[in-house]
Amino acid sequence: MAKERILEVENLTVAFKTYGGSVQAVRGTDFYLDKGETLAIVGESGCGKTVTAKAIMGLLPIDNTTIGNENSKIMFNGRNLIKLTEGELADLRGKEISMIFQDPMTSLNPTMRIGEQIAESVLIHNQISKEKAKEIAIKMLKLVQIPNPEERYKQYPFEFSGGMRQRVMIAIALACDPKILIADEPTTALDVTIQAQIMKLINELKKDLDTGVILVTHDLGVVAGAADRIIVMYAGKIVESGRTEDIFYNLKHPYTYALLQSVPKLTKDTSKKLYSLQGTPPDLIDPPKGCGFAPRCDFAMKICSIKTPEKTTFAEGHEAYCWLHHEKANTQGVPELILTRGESSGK
Amino acid sequence: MVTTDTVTSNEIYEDELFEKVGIKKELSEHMGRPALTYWAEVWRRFRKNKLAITGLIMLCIVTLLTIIGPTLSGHDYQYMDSSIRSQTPSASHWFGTDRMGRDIFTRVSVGGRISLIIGLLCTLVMFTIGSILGAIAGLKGGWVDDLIMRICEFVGNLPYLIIVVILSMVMGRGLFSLVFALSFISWVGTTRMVRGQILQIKEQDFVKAAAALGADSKRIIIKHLFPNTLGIIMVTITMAVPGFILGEAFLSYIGLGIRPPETSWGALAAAGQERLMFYPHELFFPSLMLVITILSFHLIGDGLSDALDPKLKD
Amino acid sequence: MGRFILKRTAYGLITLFLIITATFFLISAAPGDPIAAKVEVMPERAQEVIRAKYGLDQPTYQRYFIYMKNLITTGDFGESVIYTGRSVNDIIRDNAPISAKIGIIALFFQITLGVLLGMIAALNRDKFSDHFIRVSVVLAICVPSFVFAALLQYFIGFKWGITPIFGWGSFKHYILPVAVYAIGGIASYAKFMRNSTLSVMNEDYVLTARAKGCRRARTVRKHIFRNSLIPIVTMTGPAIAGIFAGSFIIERLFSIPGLGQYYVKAVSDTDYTMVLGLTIFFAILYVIALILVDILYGVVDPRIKIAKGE
Amino acid sequence: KSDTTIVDNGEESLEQGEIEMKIDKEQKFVFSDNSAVIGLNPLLNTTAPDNGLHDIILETLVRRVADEDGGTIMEPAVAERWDISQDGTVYTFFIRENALWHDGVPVTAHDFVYTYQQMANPKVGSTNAWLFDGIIVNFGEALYDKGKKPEDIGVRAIDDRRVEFTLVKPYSYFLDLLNGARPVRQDKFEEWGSEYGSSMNHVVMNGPFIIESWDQNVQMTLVKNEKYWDADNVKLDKVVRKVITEPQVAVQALLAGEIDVVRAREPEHKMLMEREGNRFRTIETIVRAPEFYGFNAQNKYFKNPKIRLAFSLGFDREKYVNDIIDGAAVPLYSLMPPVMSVGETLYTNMVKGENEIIKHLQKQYTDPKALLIEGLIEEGFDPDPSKMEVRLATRGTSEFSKRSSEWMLQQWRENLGVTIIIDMMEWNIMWDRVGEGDYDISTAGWGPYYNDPNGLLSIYHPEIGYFDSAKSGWVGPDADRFKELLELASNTPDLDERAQLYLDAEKLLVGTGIISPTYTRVDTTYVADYAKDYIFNTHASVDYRKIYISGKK
Amino acid sequence: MANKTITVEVKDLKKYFMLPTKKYLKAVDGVSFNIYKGETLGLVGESGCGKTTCGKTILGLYDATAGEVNFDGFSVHKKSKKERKDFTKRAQIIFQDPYSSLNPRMTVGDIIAEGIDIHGIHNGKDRKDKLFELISMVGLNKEHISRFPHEFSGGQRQRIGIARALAVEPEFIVCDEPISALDVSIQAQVVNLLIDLQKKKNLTYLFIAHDLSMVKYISDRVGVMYLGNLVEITSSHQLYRDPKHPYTKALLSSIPIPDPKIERNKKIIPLEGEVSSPINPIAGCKFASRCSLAKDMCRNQVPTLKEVDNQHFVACHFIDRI
Ligand SMILES: Nc1ncnc2c1ncn2[C@@H]1O[C@H](COP(=O)(O)OP(=O)(O)OP(=O)(O)O)[C@@H](O)[C@H]1O
Ligand SMILES: Nc1ncnc2c1ncn2[C@@H]1O[C@H](COP(=O)(O)OP(=O)(O)OP(=O)(O)O)[C@@H](O)[C@H]1O
Ligand SMILES: [Mg+2]
Ligand SMILES: [Mg+2]
Repeated sequence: MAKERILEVENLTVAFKTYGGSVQAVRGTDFYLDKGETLAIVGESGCGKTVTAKAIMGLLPIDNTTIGNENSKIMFNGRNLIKLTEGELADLRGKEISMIFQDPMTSLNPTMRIGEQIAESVLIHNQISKEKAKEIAIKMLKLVQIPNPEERYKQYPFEFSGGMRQRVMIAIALACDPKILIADEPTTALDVTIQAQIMKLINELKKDLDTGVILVTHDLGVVAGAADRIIVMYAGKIVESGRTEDIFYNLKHPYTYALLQSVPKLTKDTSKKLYSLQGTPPDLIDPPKGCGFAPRCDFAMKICSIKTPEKTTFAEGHEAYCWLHHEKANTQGVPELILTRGESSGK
Repeated sequence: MVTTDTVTSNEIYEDELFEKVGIKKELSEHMGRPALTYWAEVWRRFRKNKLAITGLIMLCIVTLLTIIGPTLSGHDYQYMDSSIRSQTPSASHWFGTDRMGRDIFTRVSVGGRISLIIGLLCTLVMFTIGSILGAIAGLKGGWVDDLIMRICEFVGNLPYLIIVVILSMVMGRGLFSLVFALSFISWVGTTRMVRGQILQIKEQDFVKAAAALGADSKRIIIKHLFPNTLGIIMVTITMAVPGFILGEAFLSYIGLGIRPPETSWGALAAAGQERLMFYPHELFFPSLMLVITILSFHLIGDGLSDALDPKLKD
Repeated sequence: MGRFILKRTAYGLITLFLIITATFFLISAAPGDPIAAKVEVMPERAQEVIRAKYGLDQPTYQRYFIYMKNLITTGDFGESVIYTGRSVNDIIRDNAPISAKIGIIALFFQITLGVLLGMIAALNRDKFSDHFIRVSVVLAICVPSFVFAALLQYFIGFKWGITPIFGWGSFKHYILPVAVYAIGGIASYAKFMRNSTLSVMNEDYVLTARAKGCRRARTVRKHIFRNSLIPIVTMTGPAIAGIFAGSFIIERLFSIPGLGQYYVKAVSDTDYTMVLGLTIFFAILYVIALILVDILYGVVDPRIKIAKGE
Repeated sequence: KSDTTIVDNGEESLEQGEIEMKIDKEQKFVFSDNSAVIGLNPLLNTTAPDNGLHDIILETLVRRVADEDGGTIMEPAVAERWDISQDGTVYTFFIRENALWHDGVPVTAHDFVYTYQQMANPKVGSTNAWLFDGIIVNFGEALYDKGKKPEDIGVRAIDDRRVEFTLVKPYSYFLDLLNGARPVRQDKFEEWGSEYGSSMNHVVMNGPFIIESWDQNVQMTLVKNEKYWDADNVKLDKVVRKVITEPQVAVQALLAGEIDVVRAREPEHKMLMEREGNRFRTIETIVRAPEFYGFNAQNKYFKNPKIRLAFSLGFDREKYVNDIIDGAAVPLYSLMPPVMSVGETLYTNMVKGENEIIKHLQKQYTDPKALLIEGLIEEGFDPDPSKMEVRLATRGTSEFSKRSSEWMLQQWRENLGVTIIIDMMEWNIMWDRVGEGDYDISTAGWGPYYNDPNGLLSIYHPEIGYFDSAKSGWVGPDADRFKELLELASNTPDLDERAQLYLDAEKLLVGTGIISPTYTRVDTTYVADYAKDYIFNTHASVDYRKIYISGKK
Repeated sequence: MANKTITVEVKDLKKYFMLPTKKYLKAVDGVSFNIYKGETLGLVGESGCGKTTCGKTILGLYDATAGEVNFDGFSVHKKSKKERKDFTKRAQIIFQDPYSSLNPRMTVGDIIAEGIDIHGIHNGKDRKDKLFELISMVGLNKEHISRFPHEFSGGQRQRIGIARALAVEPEFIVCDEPISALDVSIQAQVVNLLIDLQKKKNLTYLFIAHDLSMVKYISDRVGVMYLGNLVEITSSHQLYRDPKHPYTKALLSSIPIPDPKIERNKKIIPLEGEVSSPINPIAGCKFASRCSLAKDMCRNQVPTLKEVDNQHFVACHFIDRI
């Protein structure tokens, strides 16, 4: 099945000017998104997930931010989003590309009626009457499974619970049938029972509307259920990317390994000690040379902190950046899983 | 960027580069930025604020002037020389003379002392009463809090002018009574603010942690509550001083200011205001000093509050 | 909501009672004899006659009971000691509207201009217009109002003859006093608004609005503006109460017959019925204003309505 | 410009129609005062602004007016004439046929009887009533509730047109006092009760002008009273009284043509006016109100006459007038301003300048500091004056109070070497303190109600004066003698003899330093040139009936 | 199991907060359980169900509205000042939020040593040595002692909080979601550290969390709370194998499992309806509003904890029918 590629990001860099120096939040990432698929971006806090998402939306602060260099591209519909003006971006936002944020409690305007906040999105992008916009808003409320949408339309955010607010956020984001939905940790602030509902909703809507979803999260459980493909980021760079099965069952990077190993699985024996990663991610003001993960990597070699690792491709779309895959690598003690080459052993 | 096989480049690396090193403990917990204490951090941010620094410098100059001004001019601020009444600025009288033949530069310098002292003392009084009561209300809670808040509401509603006038009438016109009168009601705001701060900080987990470690209330106040309110308090202080200086000016204007022959900027400006049409310099110089000083305090206060605001961190 | 207002009113009444009592005893304790002020010079014997007429020959506590009884049963503040024959109620009725007219116009400019300037500064943070507004705002707070008034009178009124120098009557008479009255307030509102706008701009929902495709103008209008107004409401309460109190300095300098002048004169003359009456009047306004602010809050911020109603 | 009253030649111009043509169409005169009219009830509202206004809207039996050459004459007003009995104790006034209230009701003798009875009624609490205590028979006894009723006072209506006053003894200034009792009318006074005079609708008027509108602290507009008995000779249609508190604002207003007259004290204001050439006429008047310092004779220092005198002599009055008042005052070496007279003759002339007591003393004691040290030694104090600390209570908190006290401080410090503490206080507080004897030196001034030295000296009457011995602390033989002299003088019909008695009394009061007179003001009034016949002097206020506007642009 | 010594005994504990509106918020509404010496009792439940409040009240940081907490036989809430101070040496807490639980104006060293200073346990060099020992125990280095909290990442802060609690060498620690604010990779650091310490020092934990996988991993027994009530408590093994209460079942079914095959095929028991408010809780079983099995009885009668199996307690009227 030939998939339609709707977003292509090439060599994306983002740096923030601060007093201490320039924070290199994203240091050259390449990825793409196909129509109707879910791409998950996972990684530790501060590794640049949100910044990447906001860079696509053009929502980063203007004054102290540098986005991209001469050969950076965020291609959407044949246009390079980096080069667009604020006005052109505004036309895209909400209509073509939408985004929902982590904290549903603070992401809705507290003094505006719920319905109006949804209708606003429709009104901005379409030449329609207020009544029509209201109709659409109510339809959206229904779509995200909020009971009594006519009454709820008139209520304010504080009258909604967290899960319902997140539904409203989804309704806002999907009101104009966008091609891409970026969900930045949409369920982190919610309870597991609610989280399950929300994720179910996103999945269903995605299927119905054939939207491409970029799911930013650090919860591997959520990723496992929802993602088609996964990008693992560390310190502003992609360390591994691939289909969900590749990443979970055939991972090729020690960081991915650490991430997965440190989560206790309900099905697994709990008497063993958890795999634990030492230290903290590096300060991006002064990003380390070579592989950013090297100082915390059990299997680090000298070269890791000298040279940026090169890309190794394992299967269709499954790539990792790690020196362990170099032919000269010292692989003593490295788990077999990381080292095996060739076909993904997904089955 | 589609690649088909393993390593993208064919660069040759030396073998020894692939020697295993494992976790670098010191690097993995390394802290790049230099260690700055909280106040050093604040000062760093404050220093960057040009306006605030200008304010600080202006304030220093004004303060210096009030200290050494009379020595510089060599005149006595009280001495009236009827032969040189209402002169415009000249080489011997830099700011001119007033209608009684007194040197305005010297008077402005000496008056500044009173204005500044009143500003600072009132702030101190306001602050001491306010923070003690606010702290008690915030810490004790319950009926004590209720009582103090009712008192605040009540005192806050008292007619300011009456209180000031009555107090300065009862107590005479010394510096002390002026300070007392001016700060008599003002502590209400501080009390509310400190109480609010305390209530907010009290609920934070680090205070609970101290309590869980068996800290008594003295320790909690000194080690936890006070240092964390200090920032806001400093901003309030810098913003309160100019208020009192203006308050004194207002009192001087309605004739309730400092006891003559002492004088203050407010008193000088009030006297000059009557004669604006003919001798504008009599109004100009004291007003200028007032404005510069108040401006400085405001700029410093603004700068401080920016420097203290964690949200604006950069 | 109804219960809430009732509760606030009850609280207000208690506060009011305390204020009346405190003011009564304070003003009675204050030095100075209203009769002496009233008659300027008169033999002691003759003063006794007058003193008896005003009940000033009775002990303070007794006067207090009489006063309270009168106040509660008739709502009458009594007759001014100095303004013989004029009841305090009349004086308030005649003069409060004058103070209020200037005050309301000034408050209008304070809020509109203050809010506007504050927004402009915040939206252009660290640009020239921000610095310019911030510095002028602080400068406006710095100049004592009597100096500012004198300057305006001298230049605009006298030198250039654009407006009348003083007095009360036509539209032109409003210009200078309103300007003097408003200037400080504009500054404080601007300052407040700037801070509150800045903090609202950092809120997540502003980002949501932008993500929706709102352009800058719409984001500011629909999402930032109303939310930044919430803290401004707090300031408005006391300001509304202050409107009727008038400004002594402005009224005196411009010869405007507002309550402010009466108040100060009454205080310095120890005209106790007047001081009490005016104080009570101001305190009532203050209490009402606070309740108003609470209601206003509900208008600006829908969250409050429910919380209060509970 | 001359330094005396300048008057245009109104008398001639009034004569024929030639002038009639010069009169402008709009006859409106605007003046200002620094304080508001408090009320219109003549029995209760008696502050200076009140009196000034009542003069226009209420007319009493006689009217004192300034004449063109600076003199003062008593003119018939509501009374067309009056008789005085041989012994000078019974006055009979004949009320005009055509005297009407503004509502058309005739003014009768009964109105005056009623007015005086109300004043004598302690329940009314009339603020001027005390003026007639000891003057009109039984008045004081009724007022102070000493066995007489208001109906018993010596005022009665012989018939509708004749009212008769019986005095305790003859008083040369009795006619002057009548201004203190402007009439009220029984029917309305009873009907309106405490509301009488609180608004323009609650007063009956009989003066040349009546109130058209009243905005208490802004302005009052008066219009010609068509019912006034002499309405034909009233030229102005409208008189506007504005309230302007700040002097420089008033000056600016005059220059801008918003008002027609202003009284200026600041030399700079005068300069401004004079720069305008003959746009304004200048009228200078010596005010009949001396300013003085009073020493508390009960005080540990000031019970010694030498110390008191040292203070009284220890400053330069000429310099004071120059430095503080910019020359707009006459330095006083006597309590009596030079305009006070006994009968028709100036008091100073009658006593041949002998009343300049301070001058004489200054010749006698050339070194006040030595005198002070002498006094200190007498009282057993440290002879070093710098150890002496006394408080100077100001009368008010204005800039003027402030700088004049600062000036005194410097003079007394330089000339006597003493330490002065300035106690700034509102003036009613100062009176309070004085009443309690809690003061060292007080700042005071007094404007007498009638043109006779008694009006000033009597304030120090040890028993009934405002500064009675309880306040002034003045007791002993001197004080007794002072009282005797005052009583003697009031019983002496011979004016020269009386003047001499006053001089003796003044020598006791000023000569022993109980009070230290300083100056009396010279007021300068600027009148727009088009406002003709604006005449007044120290003893007589402006007669608005005569003013007319001519040649206003 | 039954012969284990009880360290903490919670009896019908209630904690109501007085709101500014003068209404009560029933954060903990009658909870009873025991914690045995050396064990880890997990406490799970939705956000706002009263876990933190329960933990803090057990330590006496809040006064209990009703009920009793006995620590080693002494009542925590009835202790004298002196006794309470001694108690603080034996029972400690690690907080949920690593940001608000460290005083921003104190150095890390002073924060960790606070307990030492309060109780005067060590002085001078001794104190320094102890500090070094603690800081390295939680995996930080000496240079960190003079730094301020804002310079640390969340995981590092959490470890500072742990060091602070350990400084007084307590026997019992309330771990209030010590890992929920942390990254997955760092969670393991902290959990391992806690487990190590427990083994070394025979500590007793009350481990509060909403991450059920981690709770299962670390706890011996688990209690499930719903709106201020304990609805089920049993051994962790038993709970995950055979949950009885409908809420527990729903909760367990919702846990996302980081394994695509399982996660995509698992059956989620959906929870419909609104969570009732702790201010005006509904009558009867508080879960009734969201329970698909609820009958009239549930809406009228409050179910009590009943032992349905060996050491397996459930509060539900219809356990038999499930
Ligand atoms: N406006 C900004 N100015 C300066 N630095 C910033 C800014 N926004 C983000 N950063 C920095 O960029 C880095 C990446 O941040 P980002 O928010 O993308 O992380 P994240 O992966 O989304 O983490 P989390 O899981 O905590 O949301 C961080 O180090 C952050 O401090
Ligand atoms: N100090 C307090 N004053 C008033 N209400 C409080 C206070 N602390 C907690 N609450 C309320 O008590 C209830 C229980 O709170 P608690 O913090 O114990 O929940 P929790 O189970 O720990 O939730 P979370 O998982 O979010 O930490 C909540 O509704 C909370 O709003
Ligand atoms: Mg993020
Ligand atoms: Mg919690």
